Amino acid sequence: MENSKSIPILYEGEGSLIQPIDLNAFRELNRKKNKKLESKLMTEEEAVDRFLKDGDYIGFELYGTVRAPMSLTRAIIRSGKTDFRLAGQGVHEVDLLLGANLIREIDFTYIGLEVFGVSGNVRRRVESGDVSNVVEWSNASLTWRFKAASMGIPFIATKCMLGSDTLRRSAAKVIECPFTGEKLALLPALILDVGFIHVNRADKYGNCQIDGISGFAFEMSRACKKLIISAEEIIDTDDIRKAPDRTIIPYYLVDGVVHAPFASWPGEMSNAHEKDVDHYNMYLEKQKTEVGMNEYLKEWVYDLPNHQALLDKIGTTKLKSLRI
Amino acid sequence: MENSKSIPILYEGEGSLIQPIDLNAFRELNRKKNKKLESKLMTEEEAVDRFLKDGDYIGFELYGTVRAPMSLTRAIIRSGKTDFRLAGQGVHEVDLLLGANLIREIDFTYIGLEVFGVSGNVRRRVESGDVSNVVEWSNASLTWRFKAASMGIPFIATKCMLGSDTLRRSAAKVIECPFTGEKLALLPALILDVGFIHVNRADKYGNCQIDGISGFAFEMSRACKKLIISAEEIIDTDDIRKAPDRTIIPYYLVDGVVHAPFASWPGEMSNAHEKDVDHYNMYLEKQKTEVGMNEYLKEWVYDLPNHQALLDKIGTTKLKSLRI
Amino acid sequence: MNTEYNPSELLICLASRIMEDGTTAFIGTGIPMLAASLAQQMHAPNLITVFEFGGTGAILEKLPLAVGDTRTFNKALHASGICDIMEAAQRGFIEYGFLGGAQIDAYGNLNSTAIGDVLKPNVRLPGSGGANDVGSCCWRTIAIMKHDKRRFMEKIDFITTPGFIDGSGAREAAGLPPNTGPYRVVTNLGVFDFEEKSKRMRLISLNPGVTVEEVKDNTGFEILIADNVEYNDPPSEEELKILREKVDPDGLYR
Amino acid sequence: MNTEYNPSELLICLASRIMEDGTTAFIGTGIPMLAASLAQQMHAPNLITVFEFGGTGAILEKLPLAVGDTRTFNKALHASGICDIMEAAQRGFIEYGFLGGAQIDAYGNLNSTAIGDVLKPNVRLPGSGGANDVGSCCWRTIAIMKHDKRRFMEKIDFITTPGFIDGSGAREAAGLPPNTGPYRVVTNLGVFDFEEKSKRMRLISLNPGVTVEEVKDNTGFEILIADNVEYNDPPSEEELKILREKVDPDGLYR
Repeated sequence: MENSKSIPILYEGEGSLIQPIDLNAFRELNRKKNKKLESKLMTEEEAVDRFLKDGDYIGFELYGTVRAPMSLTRAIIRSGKTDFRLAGQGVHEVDLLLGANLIREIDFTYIGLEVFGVSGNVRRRVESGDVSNVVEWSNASLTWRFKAASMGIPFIATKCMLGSDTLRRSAAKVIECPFTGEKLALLPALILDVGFIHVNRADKYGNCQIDGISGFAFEMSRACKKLIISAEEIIDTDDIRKAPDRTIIPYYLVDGVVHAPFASWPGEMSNAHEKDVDHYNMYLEKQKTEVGMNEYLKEWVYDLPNHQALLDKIGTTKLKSLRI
Repeated sequence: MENSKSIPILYEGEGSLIQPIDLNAFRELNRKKNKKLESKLMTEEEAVDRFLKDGDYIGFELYGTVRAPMSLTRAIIRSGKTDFRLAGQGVHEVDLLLGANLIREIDFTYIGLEVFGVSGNVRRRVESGDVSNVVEWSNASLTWRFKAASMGIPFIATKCMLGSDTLRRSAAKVIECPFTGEKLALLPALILDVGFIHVNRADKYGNCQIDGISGFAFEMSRACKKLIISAEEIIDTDDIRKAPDRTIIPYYLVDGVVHAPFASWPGEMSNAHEKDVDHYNMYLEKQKTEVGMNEYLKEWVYDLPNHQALLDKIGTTKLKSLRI
Repeated sequence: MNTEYNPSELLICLASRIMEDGTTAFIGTGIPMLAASLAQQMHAPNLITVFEFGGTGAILEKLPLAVGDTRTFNKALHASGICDIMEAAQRGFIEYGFLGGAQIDAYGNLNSTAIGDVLKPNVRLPGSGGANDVGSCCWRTIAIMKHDKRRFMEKIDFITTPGFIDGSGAREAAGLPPNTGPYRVVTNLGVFDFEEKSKRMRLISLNPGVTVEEVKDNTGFEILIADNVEYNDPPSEEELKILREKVDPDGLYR
Repeated sequence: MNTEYNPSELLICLASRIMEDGTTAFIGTGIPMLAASLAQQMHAPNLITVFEFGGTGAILEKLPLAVGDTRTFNKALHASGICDIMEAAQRGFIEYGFLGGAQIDAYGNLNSTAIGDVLKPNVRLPGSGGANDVGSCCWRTIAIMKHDKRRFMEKIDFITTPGFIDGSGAREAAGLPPNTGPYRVVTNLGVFDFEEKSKRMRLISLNPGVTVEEVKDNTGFEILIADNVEYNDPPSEEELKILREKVDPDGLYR
């Protein structure tokens, strides 16, 4: 029945909505996405060249140094494209992008070095104002924002963030539930311009499998205008069809598929390789200063033309020793 | 910032909220659920005896005659318990319960015989008023109601149901989105008193695997106060631990685990057995009349003490012929 | 080969011809499944079938008998669950959806809930199921119906699934996603679209041997007639051959 | 065996002793992981570890180095994703959560976002991560902190993660789930709870060799002192043996 009731909006976070929500435009775009089984195999460089542009809102899955799409990250840095806005749930890949000073706005939940603490790159870029806008969220909240987009709805409610300054510096809104009267924070949907995910295996069309925990791959892959996948291994579509319940990202979500073994190096990849602790420890030293970070980026990113050159530089002996 | 804005509630469905939403009580109950690795193996009879009571709000997964927890359904009918309220996304299991006249209120989305059309049991029980309250939903809406409960939140928004009498006869509320201004239907969370799910395999603690499509097992299993699992096969926990990404229902959600091969008979079970088309065709005839249905229930439910007696009655030859 | 065809075979062929290649179709059990499978083998090899309970891109070697059937994810590209599928539809990924019902009106609204007053129904029908979701979120819906006055009504008893509701702009006003709605109605008498301005049902082509008068006589509302009503080709020999030998060799739906 | 212990080993043992058997603990990297693993082998064999990015019930044969680490789902009972875990917490399934931070106040509110004004920070810290979620939804949170006046402050610069906010009833008023909140604070000086009425931090036990004065001197707010302050036992020989030989044989966290 029609009525004149209303739900009070009790509180609105001061943070801005860095990426606008337009679900109808997202629908139109998803409608036009290629549904044909056509190969999307390409290099990191080609994917970045075709699908990423200055100022895009981007995001990476997973978290920490595990299964991070580093080969794509390095290609982004080399591409010269810049002024990105970012979903800041990241460690190593985001640290490199901040080091290279390519990020202007962040929906921030966690950017740091985990057990190794605060990141020098984060401190330098945020404290200096190179990153000009920071909006705060929690890990769950940021993921639920992807989940809202993945469901095709403009928000999801939560009990998280209530009563905190995280809420105050977010773009969430607190309402009184029309069913229960309880207070809830509404989290606005987050649609990425371009998302980057590394997976264990994919076919050439982009049907993807991930071993073990799936982080937020399910939600994020469904919340991207463009989605670039890198895969440890490219497999036949017949193998995808043998175990369709293992497909976590179906091909129709995917725009580019990059074959990139050791893509997560120096981090680890479940069922593929261990972390390169020596290299990472060196990195931890380098990132402490701007000079050190620039040296690191020159040697390990800018001076290398592509992922294969990186693998050559690391060397077969080292790579073999990391294999699980 | 605090403010005096509000969100208009544009429309409220006339349907009642058959099952109240109390997420805090659900939290307390989930807190108390047994987290120990202790065997929960029991028979259908024991599970129904211990966890189900008159008037409970119940639900079944999956849909149609596929992977339906029929051995548990038959145990419910034999138990003498009655006056249930029901999440009505079902075919064969719900049809039997309606035939036995055990259902009083239904959140209705689909109860029928699929390609075979309208169910005689549904017609008799609803048209006569034996079922005294029917509230309408769509399949997605009912599943999203489970999903809201599974997320621990009181509602989920959707674009479905808008502009229909389905909405009018639901308990959804239409609001104007505080982020985008668009109209949305808010679906209230649905928490089952007792849920019933049949799976391909489980360990004795209740860690479950399902092959192929998972219907709404993920969402429903997380939206139950009590959850009873039947499994085609009981496996070692070591086998669960070998592929933890295959666990779709973790043990701590589960209250009872029943070993029940051919539980979905006369329906089918992915990777286990085909549908018993002969028996089902006979059933289709029987359910047309009250007399026929009563005969069917007597012969195939009431007169048999348990699932093993049913399997004996079907006979090894027939069962073998159905094995995949 | 016998080129005579039964009414179902005609409906299957008509529905099949509507679907374009390179897109997705949300498939219910029965005629839609046969139509999609036929389309895949005739003109739309890249038509991806999506089943409500989680199967995407299955190879339909054996015809499913239900939307949760094992065959709906046979050699599929993806086997997930109902939320994933319905959310894909809500995000705009599903082009075609098939619908049926006991009653339809001039705006393509459908009733599959109850005949008479829903609170005290003369006939309780199976309910929405996924129909409302398909009708809300897919871009173009195709209704397949038996055509008579008890079904094609001026005012249906219950709108289970919204069509154009009461005319142009009504879907958007209700909050449904823009540019969605009924696309075609396929019946034993002909094929219908919805006139751009009024959003009312319009005859665009007649089945072999059917006249405009017959359509009018069997429709309970004023039906629009297109300027150039064409005749639908009967099922071709190729269509019948594929349908009978490849799509449904066991004759499950004959 | 060397029964001398370092400050980390003491913190690990203190945190370990707090956790009861037969329940769930949301585990962050570092000390909480070691504490949970130690508890499993001492008194809580049925303490189930839950890691933020999806691992539940892993067998911690090798200590994880990160919350998304392969080791967090080693021989696990369930490997899912962050939503499943966070939603389990929101539904009330997770008993203990561990927290840390750069600053804490008398109500157990924690700051891990920024030192100074968040809009122009003196030090930008790593942010909430899962901390706010743990502090919002787990039943009982345990903060592990280094104890000094720069960290234990009257007013912290930013509430990343709510404790009792500004006293009794404040969590509920903010909309957080009832009966949740800070349970213990474990520091290099002692163990603290929160007084029932005021919800302010209270010293309940001192670490070996530490005095009440020392605690007061190192706390920037007025700290409550329990009626009977006890002394925490130092790590026992058994605890140290298990910790060094089974929990962390490679000395990753030494």
